[in-house]
Amino acid sequence: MEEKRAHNADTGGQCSVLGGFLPFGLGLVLSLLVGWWLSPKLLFSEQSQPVAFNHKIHKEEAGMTCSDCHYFREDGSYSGIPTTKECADCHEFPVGSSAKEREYVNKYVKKGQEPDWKVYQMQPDNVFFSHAAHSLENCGKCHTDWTEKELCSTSGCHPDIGDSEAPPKYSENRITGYSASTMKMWACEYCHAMPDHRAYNANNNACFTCHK
Amino acid sequence: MGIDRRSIVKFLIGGAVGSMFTPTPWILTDDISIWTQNWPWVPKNIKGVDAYVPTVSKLCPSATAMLVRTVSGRPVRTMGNPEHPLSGGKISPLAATEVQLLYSPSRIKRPLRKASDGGWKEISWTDALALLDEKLGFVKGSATRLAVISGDQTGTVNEVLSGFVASMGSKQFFLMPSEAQTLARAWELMGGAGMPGFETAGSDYVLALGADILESWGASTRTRRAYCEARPHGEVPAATYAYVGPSCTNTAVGADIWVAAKPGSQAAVALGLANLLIKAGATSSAPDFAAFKALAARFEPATVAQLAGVSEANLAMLAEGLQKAKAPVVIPGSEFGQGGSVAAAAAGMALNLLLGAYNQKVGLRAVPEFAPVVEKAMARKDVMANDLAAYMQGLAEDNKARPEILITYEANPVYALPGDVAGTVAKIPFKVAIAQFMDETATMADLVLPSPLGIERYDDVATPAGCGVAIYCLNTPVIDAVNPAANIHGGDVILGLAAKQNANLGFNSFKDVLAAKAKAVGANVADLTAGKAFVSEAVTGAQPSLAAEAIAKSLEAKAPEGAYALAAVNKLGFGTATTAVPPQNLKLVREFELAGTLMYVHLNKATAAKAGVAQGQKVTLKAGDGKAIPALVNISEMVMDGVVMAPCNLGHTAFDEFAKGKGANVARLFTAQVEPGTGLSFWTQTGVAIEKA
Amino acid sequence: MSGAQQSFKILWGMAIDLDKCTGCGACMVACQAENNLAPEKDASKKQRVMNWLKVFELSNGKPFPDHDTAYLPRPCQQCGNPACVPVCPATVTKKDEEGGIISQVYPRCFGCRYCMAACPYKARYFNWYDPEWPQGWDKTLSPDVSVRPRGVVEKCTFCHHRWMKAKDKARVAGNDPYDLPEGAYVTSCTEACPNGAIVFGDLNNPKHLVHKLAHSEYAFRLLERLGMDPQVYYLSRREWVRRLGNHHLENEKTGEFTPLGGGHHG
Amino acid sequence: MDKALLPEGCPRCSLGKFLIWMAILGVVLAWGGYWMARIFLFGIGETALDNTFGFGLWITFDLAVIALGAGAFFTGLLRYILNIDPLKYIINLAVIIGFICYSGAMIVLALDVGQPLRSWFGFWHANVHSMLVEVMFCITCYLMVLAIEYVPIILENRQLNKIPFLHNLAHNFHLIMPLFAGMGAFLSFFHQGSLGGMYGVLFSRPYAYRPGFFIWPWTFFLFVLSAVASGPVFTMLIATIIEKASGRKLVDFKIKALMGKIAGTMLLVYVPFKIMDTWGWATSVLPEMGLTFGELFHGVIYGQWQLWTEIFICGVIPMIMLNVKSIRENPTWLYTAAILDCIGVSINRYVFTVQSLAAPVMPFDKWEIYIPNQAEWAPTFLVIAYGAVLISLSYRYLPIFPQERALNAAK
Repeated sequence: MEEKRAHNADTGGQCSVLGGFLPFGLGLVLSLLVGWWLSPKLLFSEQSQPVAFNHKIHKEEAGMTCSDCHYFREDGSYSGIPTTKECADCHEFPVGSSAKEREYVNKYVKKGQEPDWKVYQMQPDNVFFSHAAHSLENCGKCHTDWTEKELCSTSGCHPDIGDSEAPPKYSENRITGYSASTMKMWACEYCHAMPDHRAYNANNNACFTCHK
Repeated sequence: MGIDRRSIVKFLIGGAVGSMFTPTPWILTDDISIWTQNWPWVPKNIKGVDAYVPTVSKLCPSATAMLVRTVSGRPVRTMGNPEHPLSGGKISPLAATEVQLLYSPSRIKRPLRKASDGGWKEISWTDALALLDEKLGFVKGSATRLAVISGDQTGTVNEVLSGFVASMGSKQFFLMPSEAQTLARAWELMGGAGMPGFETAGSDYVLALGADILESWGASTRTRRAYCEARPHGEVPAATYAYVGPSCTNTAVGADIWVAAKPGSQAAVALGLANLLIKAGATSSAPDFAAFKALAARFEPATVAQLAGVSEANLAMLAEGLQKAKAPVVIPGSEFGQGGSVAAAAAGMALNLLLGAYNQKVGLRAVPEFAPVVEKAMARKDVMANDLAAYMQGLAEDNKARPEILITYEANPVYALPGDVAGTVAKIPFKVAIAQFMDETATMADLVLPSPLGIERYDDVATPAGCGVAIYCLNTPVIDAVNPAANIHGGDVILGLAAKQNANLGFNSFKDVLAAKAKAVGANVADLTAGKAFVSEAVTGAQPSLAAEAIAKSLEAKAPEGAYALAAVNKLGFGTATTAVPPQNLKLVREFELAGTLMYVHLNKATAAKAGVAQGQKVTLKAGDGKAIPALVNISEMVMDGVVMAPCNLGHTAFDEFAKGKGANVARLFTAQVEPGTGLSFWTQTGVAIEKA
Repeated sequence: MSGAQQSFKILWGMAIDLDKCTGCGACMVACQAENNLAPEKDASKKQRVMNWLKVFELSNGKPFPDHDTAYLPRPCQQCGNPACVPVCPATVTKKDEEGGIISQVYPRCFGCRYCMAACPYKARYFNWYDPEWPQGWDKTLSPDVSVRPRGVVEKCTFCHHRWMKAKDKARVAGNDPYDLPEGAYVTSCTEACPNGAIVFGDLNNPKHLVHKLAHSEYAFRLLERLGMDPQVYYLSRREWVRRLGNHHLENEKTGEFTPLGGGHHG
Repeated sequence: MDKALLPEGCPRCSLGKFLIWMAILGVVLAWGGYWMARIFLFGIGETALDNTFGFGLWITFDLAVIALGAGAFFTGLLRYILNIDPLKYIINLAVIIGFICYSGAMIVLALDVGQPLRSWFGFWHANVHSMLVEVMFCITCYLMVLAIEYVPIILENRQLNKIPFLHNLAHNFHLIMPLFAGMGAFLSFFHQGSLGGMYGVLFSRPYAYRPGFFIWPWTFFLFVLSAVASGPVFTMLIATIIEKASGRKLVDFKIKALMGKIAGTMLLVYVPFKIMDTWGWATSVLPEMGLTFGELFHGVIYGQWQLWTEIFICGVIPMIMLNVKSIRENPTWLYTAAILDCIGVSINRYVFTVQSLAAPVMPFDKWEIYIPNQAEWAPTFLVIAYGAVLISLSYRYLPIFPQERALNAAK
């Protein structure tokens, strides 16, 4: 073994440049491929929402507004996704004729169960997000041209699905369990650390502003 | 050229270099750190809608009124109910953990039958009740073959239980010994009407004679609100609080004055004070004032100093304080909330009468009783006259006929009664425990019926012991029972059994009993259901006597034997006999209260020197023959000379890994004796020997 | 430090009347329930037990009958010049938010415990193991406070989440979230104490009681002479208690000293 | 068997004997590895550390080995920058010991943090005010420097050196070594200092707190000085241990005495400063905090004897011994002084870690006791065994002692 190694060392200089570089190059290219293309695919799992909720129908045909479902409670908390009980106010029995609605009514309303909604922007437990603080009343003081819809998707907060007919796919990081579109801290800081914002709330980039 | 080692190395190096130029290693590093931030085995927050539902604690003797915070119906914690007179928004250390106790490892989840091998067999409610019904059939009509013990001190369930016992032909319905019983018996001797209560709100001089009023005595959360109101932050207090007792209890710490007195010496101190007050001109229109005066005259300060260990100066100071006060109140009680002397209670109440603090806004008040609703129920007076400690002693000595069936309702006599009653209980052929937790008594039972927690059920709380006003509160289930198979109220169990035994109590369900009670109280049922309390500040009755004769006779009781006097202390934080130390509350146990499985007993330096023991030394406390507990010594100047202080509610042999085997049960050392003149057992005086282990 | 301490318009603080505390422990239990602390089976290993709020027993050191006892509840003191903040290597703990509550961001803490070494109040606790609850008990956990895994340091946050909620409530009601009336935000221990020994509020707001109490002649702060400027004030009419809050040389009068203050590296 | 790998002209024990020795170390490594695995799996709750003693045996050990490993940077500094040429005979060993000490400390540190998978947060989210950040950056960088310094020593292995590329590489490394020695000295100076600073800045810990110069507490400088005053003799002691174990002369005694002289000179600087510091602390810092000197000591395990042992028996005495030529040149006395010196610096690191934390700060608090348990001892011994493995392998296969052949030929 020792001799073989010595031999290789001696003849090393005579190896063709290509031969010397080939394995290295192969490794390089392969790792680049894995790193840029394969691993992001492997890292995330794609899932569908349990219910094929149609925002558009609710807005256009039922004439509902966003705050009919997504509203503030008196204690300052935010309702987020309506509960089955709230949905059942209209959907105790199927309203329309779609099979999907019937399925929803049978599967959830009748059994009194909550669908296992996948929240695109679900933040982990250590994050406290105040919807009340991020209202048009606050942000709109300066951003006078913003609509509520724009506000909700600023900095990538929420995917703009207010007019969608079917919920987009949800992809989840297999290691962290986070949604692929979960905002990372830097995205929050896009606004929070902005020097222009300091005048309005000097401490709005403090740790405890968002962490619990 | 084959694939040699060198090409592989090159390939790997190439791969390593390449991967450095992809996001993968960095993303993975980050993701792995995020993984550690959300480990799947660490519980996650469950979001929902907040609600705060009112109720009153059935577990805590303080009867603290609470709000249960629920999140989308899921109970999260209890907090004080600001709208309620039994809380004022505050909470006791025991009530504060009530939601968590729903999931206590020692909770009983379904009916259990003791198997022949001593293990437990889960059985259905139907089978359990059928079995019990069958057994009850054999004891019906007998005055001695059925005994029922209730651990509930404030609920109408006692009417159901005693009504059932009565319809079965027995009178053997007992409450677990408590302050309420001592006070009731004393009040009866004094000829008082209703129930004696003590109002401290608005008082400028509160004297607690033994009673740990700021910790475990009576509706302490309510008492502590009055204490708080009288002492604005950073200002001179508007009321002086004085505590008389052998150790520096929590009440003594909160009080302005702590006067050390031997355990169980409340009667002597009260009579000594009465002597000084009468000398200073205090009088009473009580029929037996002359006899009382003569009795009190026997208690000159020097005598009191000898009997109670209270210095003459201190006695004079207390008397002066009471005398000068505009609205004084004297609250007598046992140092650990049970086994107190009736004579001492009477003497303490007599002081209030001497001070004119009777049926005023502040002081001793005759609080009206709420009318009973279960017709066959025993009168409160009769229930209070039933002396459980004496009954058990009678059984132990074979002086009393042994019952065939013993039913305990949320009571743990095996742990809590003085001495060792396990052997006596074991001899009872059929024992039924209606219990929430697997306590010592349930462990010995042949049949265990699970009871829901107060926040899971309909129940009520009527005027806690010693409360200065009449209060009635209704509990409705705050949440769905966490154990569906443990969701039948003991009241309903008994009503069902009564019906089967043709001993109809006039109600189909316990809920109906409560509805009738609410009506009888005269309260607005809707308000009660919404969590509001019914409060009546009315007082009742005419001039009571001073019970001079009974007190005088009680002095014939023998002094305790043993080199040192034992002072037990009861802290709500350590739980009760029926809850043991709740898991969270275990953290309240201080460093020099428990070390592993051994608890500390506390004695001062002088006493320790006399006993020849040192800090941390292992000792055995012995009281009489065979009664001994192991402990470690803590030298603490919070105890008077010649006294050993020990905490109650440690040393459970049942329950869970949080409570089991932590310390020793001080109740083992107590010896109950029937008090001459009053006829009720007391065990506040126990002499112990300290032996080095 | 290196640089001026941040100054805040709002300074949440406590005034605890030690003459009113009887040591019952209601505050400690209320704290555990509010902040998702797991129970511990062997609570007699006191150096391992986690209590964000701990009640200490104080003695005047005299023998019976001259002995006197006081109980001292110790939450995090939320120091103005904290010892823990500058030492943290990963910027986990900071005093950078209006209100002056010292933050602790669990997902960033990697458990070096340098902050614990720095804190003289022993107010910081380390998760020696993953928290464990008896079966089902985890369903009672509050959604307001994240559950900490093993290996991170935690401490009292003055129930900071309650402030967040109070601010949101004010916002939705159209009120100024930075001008809360007294009582709109109190800690769980303040709320629980049956003796009302704890008063909580904005030390900078003259409308709040704590503002007045902090200037009481009976007020003192723990280890004040070390210069950490705590936001927790204690009150006692007993001189020995006030003296026991700070180290005093025999020749020094109670409360007379020059605060030391940090101001070194970091 | 492995003869071809051994340094030329340097006989070594048989492979079998060597493997037995390795197996013995392997047992220790397995014991330590078992506890390390437990700690990674279940957390550091396995240790005897608690909320009072967040730092314990491991931090003491880290600080001590880093101080004793200071021989590497200081010898390098003297050899390459100040051109004290004779030190070339021991510099290789100094580098190896330095590498072992620092990498060993890193192993222990990885165990000691609650969340090892996040330990890079100290770099990524660094708080520049924290002395610990300074320590982390410097130690990591210096460990890299030591690794780079170790590489040419490895490349000098008889077989590796035959490869022309590696031979040239090693040679070129040697040429740039002064650069690394300089970097190492700079980095090392700072982290030795910041390790001391870590304690000195704790203005809430009366036992540790020291005011100082500008932003640096006195402990910053004292830790640097005590490290350079003990590192060289530690290297020299290890050389002696290898000599005793192998039965071969490896370093000329003159060099050892020189190392002793270097340490002695540094002690001459350190010890007076340490005494002044202690004096100033007792008479000025403590009274300002409302404390007296006596209050900072307690009972036997936290008694004043440790302070006096550290300063006098393990400070003043070795200082005198190492500076008196006749004593220094007597092997027995030299080794005795060196051992005292090393014990002294270890006591110093221990009391700054454990006693600082044990001393109650709240006046109503009490002294706590800390006794390390198996979970802490095992990984500590693992690191020692790991060091022994590395030294054994290096000694066996690398020509780390330039004088070895000459010294043994003369015999």
